[in-house]
Amino acid sequence: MPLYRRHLPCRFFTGLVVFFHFFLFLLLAGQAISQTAETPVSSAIDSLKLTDHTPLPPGSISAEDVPDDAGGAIDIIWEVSPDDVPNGKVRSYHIFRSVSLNGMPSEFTKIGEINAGSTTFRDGRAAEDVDNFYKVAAVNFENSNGTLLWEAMSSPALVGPVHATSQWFNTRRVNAFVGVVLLSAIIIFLINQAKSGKNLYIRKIAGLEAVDEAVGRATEMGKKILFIPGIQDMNDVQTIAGIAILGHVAELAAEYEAKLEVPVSKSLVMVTARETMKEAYARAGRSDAFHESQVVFITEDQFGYAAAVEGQIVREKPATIFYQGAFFAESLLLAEVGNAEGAIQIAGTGEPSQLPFFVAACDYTLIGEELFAASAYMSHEPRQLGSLKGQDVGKAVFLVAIVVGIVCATFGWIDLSHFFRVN
Amino acid sequence: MSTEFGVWVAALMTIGLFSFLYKDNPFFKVCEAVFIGSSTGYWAVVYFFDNLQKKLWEGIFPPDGAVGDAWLWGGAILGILMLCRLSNKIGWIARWPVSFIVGATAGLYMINYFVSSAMMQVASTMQSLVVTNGGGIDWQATIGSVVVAVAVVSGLIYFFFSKEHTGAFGGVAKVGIWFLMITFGASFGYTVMSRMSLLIGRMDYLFGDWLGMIR
Amino acid sequence: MRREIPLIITTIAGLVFAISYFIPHMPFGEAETIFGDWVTIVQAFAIWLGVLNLLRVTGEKIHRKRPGWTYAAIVIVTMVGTIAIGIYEGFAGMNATPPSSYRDAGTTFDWIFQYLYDPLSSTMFAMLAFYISSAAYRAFRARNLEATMLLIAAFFMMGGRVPLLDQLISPFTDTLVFSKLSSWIMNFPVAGGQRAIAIGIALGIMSSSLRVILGIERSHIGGGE
Amino acid sequence: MMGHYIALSLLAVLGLGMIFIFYLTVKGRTIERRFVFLYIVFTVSLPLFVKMKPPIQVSPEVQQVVETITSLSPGAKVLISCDFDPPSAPELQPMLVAFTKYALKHDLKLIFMGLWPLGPSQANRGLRLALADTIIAAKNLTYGVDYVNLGFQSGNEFVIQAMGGSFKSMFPQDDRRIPYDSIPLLNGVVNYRQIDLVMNFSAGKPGTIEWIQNAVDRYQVKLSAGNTAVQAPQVYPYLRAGQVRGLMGGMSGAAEFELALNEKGKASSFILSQMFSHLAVMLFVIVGNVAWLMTRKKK
Repeated sequence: MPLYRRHLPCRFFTGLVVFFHFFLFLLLAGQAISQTAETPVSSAIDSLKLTDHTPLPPGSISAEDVPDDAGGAIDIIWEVSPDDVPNGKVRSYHIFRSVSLNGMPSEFTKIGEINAGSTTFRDGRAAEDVDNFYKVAAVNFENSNGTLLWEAMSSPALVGPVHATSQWFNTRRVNAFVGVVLLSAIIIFLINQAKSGKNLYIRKIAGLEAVDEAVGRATEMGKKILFIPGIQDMNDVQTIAGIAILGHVAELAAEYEAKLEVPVSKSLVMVTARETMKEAYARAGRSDAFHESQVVFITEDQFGYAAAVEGQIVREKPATIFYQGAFFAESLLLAEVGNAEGAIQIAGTGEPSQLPFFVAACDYTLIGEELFAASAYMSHEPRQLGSLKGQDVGKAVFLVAIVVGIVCATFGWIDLSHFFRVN
Repeated sequence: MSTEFGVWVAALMTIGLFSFLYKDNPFFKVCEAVFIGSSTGYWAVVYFFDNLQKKLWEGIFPPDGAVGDAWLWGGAILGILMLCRLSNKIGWIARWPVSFIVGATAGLYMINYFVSSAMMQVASTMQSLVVTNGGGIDWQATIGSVVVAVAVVSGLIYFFFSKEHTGAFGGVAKVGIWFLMITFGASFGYTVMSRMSLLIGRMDYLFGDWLGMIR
Repeated sequence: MRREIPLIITTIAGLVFAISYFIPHMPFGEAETIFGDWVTIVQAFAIWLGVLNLLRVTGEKIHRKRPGWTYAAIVIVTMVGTIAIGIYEGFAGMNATPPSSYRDAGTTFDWIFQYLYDPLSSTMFAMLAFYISSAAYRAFRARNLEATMLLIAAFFMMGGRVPLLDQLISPFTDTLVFSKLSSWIMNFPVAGGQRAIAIGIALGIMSSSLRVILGIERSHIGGGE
Repeated sequence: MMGHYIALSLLAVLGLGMIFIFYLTVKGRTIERRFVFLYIVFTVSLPLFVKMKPPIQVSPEVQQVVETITSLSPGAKVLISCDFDPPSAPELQPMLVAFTKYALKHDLKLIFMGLWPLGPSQANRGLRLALADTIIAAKNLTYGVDYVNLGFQSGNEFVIQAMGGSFKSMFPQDDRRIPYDSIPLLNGVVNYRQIDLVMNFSAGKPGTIEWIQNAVDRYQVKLSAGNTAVQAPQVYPYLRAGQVRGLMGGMSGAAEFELALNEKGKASSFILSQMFSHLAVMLFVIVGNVAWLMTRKKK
């Protein structure tokens, strides 16, 4: 525990010091008077105070413009005062600034203070394109119950003039810049490739192979298929991916003549889902089989929607349920009821917090990016396909870098992590 | 038992919402309506004072008579355009502020995620697998860093879509899915912990603050 | 025009935030500050848009006497009441000496927070505890190798993060093995797995943000071409 | 003490109840959801009456938080961002209270703020509790000098980012509408450079990951965090990379924190309930799976 917080011993200690001073003063004053009459008594007191409480000034001081910033900041750096030791005479440093236009410092104003032991202070409010002068002084003081008893300041160390300037490029972030530009270029290139009709390969995805079987089962059993595209609006990429998968499922359902129903919780999703399904049924050559009533808007309210769909599952006991899109707490409720009613459940979401429940309660789950890959795979939409490929390139680069970096670090050859660390 | 009126109100509201677990009923619906009303109202007041009044209004018209920040007018105009969505006729103009927010978020996220969640994570994975501890090998830390390295590499390979999961590549991907499952299992356990804490908090309120049965 | 202007706004806003990370100099650093202010203001307006919208929807429900309109009336009464009290107390506190906040203890607004908002919102989320338990009983099955591994990891977490399993083995040893094990799982395998996920997500966000800034992705302004 | 024994015996009855549920389920008669709900009500409530303190092991990630905090010298300025609302309070409020008590006892200067609209109210509540502590009350701390609440600002991560330039631009006045410049504690505080530590109590987004992205990786801020259990696993990679110094996850993290700082609070008294509720969920999973496997074998 620091010394000054012990109130009672502290006061006792201060008393002792004062008493000691008084004696010393008498002694020295007597000496001074006896030796030379020219030294005034008061200055003797001052010097006494200085020698006892006042810390020595900080050592060599420098100031420089903060690099890689928008200007307006200067770092002041000093060496600690010789008295800046544990329980020493330095409690803090005070920093002063003077602004001048003619190259000479004018009046200094205090701009901040910092605890003992510090050697730098950043002036974040320095004006640009003027001469800034700084002073740093070591300070000792005594507090009691929040009131300042006394304060003693060393003679200050002066530095200046310095200028605060703003830079054109943050040089510490070159690696991030290179990374962003490179990856962006690759993604744009691949999107254009996909647009021009180039076939970009995507691997098989486990959950998707089960779709055929799941749809077929519904036809066999003569029961419904439910497709739930999450509870977010069309501005969420997960919903977009979900709807793309719906297109594929709808096509299959039309072929197998299974009944497909889509309860939704956003009106825009309803419109888009109807469009997608209509096209899918047309592709399967069964436009007549599609009815708009297959897509039902229920409610925007999260739990209201969950309760309604839950009721539908219990009443109609669908053979297959798809959950593809953005899900939150309702995932648990829906998947539980679907499981209890014995449906085959195929889920897919990018919400990391809901994935565990889908994995535990559903037969197949598309994990995170697999959802997007699946939708790109099915829709062959160039934007999705191109970005997915671009991300794969990014992953490949990172993978190689990680492996090489680990090998280098393990054998102590070279530390590659610097190329990836950004400040 | 508490003698405070507010505690009784809070307790009854709590029981009202819980009554839904038995079945849907009017009491639950009343509580739900109060919840929607009071929460929307609360948020509205907070945003009104902490942003619109304190930052926008007093930013443009400082109370001490200083010169206001004229740039804030831009935000004010975008904000008012946002309210146009209430009208069917000029609702399309609300796309301007929406585009602004979407664009700004995209710009910030592009950098943030790339730097903090990709570059920095890659950098911190590039560590020596062998961790020494004052001369000898720190086996616990060494095993740990091997596990982390394997998890990151195999997990990334699982999410790699340009190559079929066959052969050695498929084997690594298999290891990747195991690590992902352990990860999901942990978040499963943590989520259970979280949800249970919330219920404990409510039960403590009912039995402690309201009925005064605990301590 | 209805399509071009929003696209231009998106691109400018996106570029400013992306570029100012690398170029702190005028005008990017300044623009970033100004745009940052605007974002906070637009978001505050968006909340009020939600309030007015809710008012409109529920008002219509009451007017047309649709099913459940009585509950809609309760929503409006509590919402308008909360707003009125909050704004009145806010301005009153502003002019008081010393100035106080509408949030301070003792205000009616704080009463609403403590005895309505708090219990109601907490209870809404507490109900998930029940649903999770019933799902544990009826739905979480070790149906394949993956799900089995997930459940085993979950077991170690649930039993290890609280001194549950350690308490069970306490007659034999006092070393708190399971606490240490669960901590180890979190710090190594889970940190690694989460890191793989984080890198994947980061690349995904990066590419979708890029599409938004370049105007390739336009679903936020009403989709399509 | 009566309650203690009654609760203990009822818990024993609950254990027997689980055996009965197991029997029914294996027989193919899955019990109704409502009984599961009722079972959970009892498992969670009864331990609240039991006076037993299970042994807790402070995990390394919580220990790291404690070390970060204890290394601060008196007078150090800590920015506390309360990014949560009442539903997450059972997990995060105990951390906030324990931290505030410790910090005020050790003369740290506290600057509260919130990125969630309800955050500043949670901060006020925590402060009220901490200031009522006898040791802290004796210090006669004053608002504006020893602690301050800046309130809420909309804009999520944009607020964090803008604060890197200047705090004042986002919080021109504090929660009590005192202008930024006339608050003694904030004298000289321009941005993160003058802040010794940022403590973040987070229940989601914006939260710890946003603080890492916008404050730690951009402005080299020192950050420690407490998270809800749902969020915590996602923060571990950042913890390992050193972007966040220590992490408290959920109720158990809060209890460990209380233990390490020796500030007994709510979390420590809830941990027994937490244990029993976990036990119940684990048993439900086992019962459900055993019954499922048995019926599958029969087929």
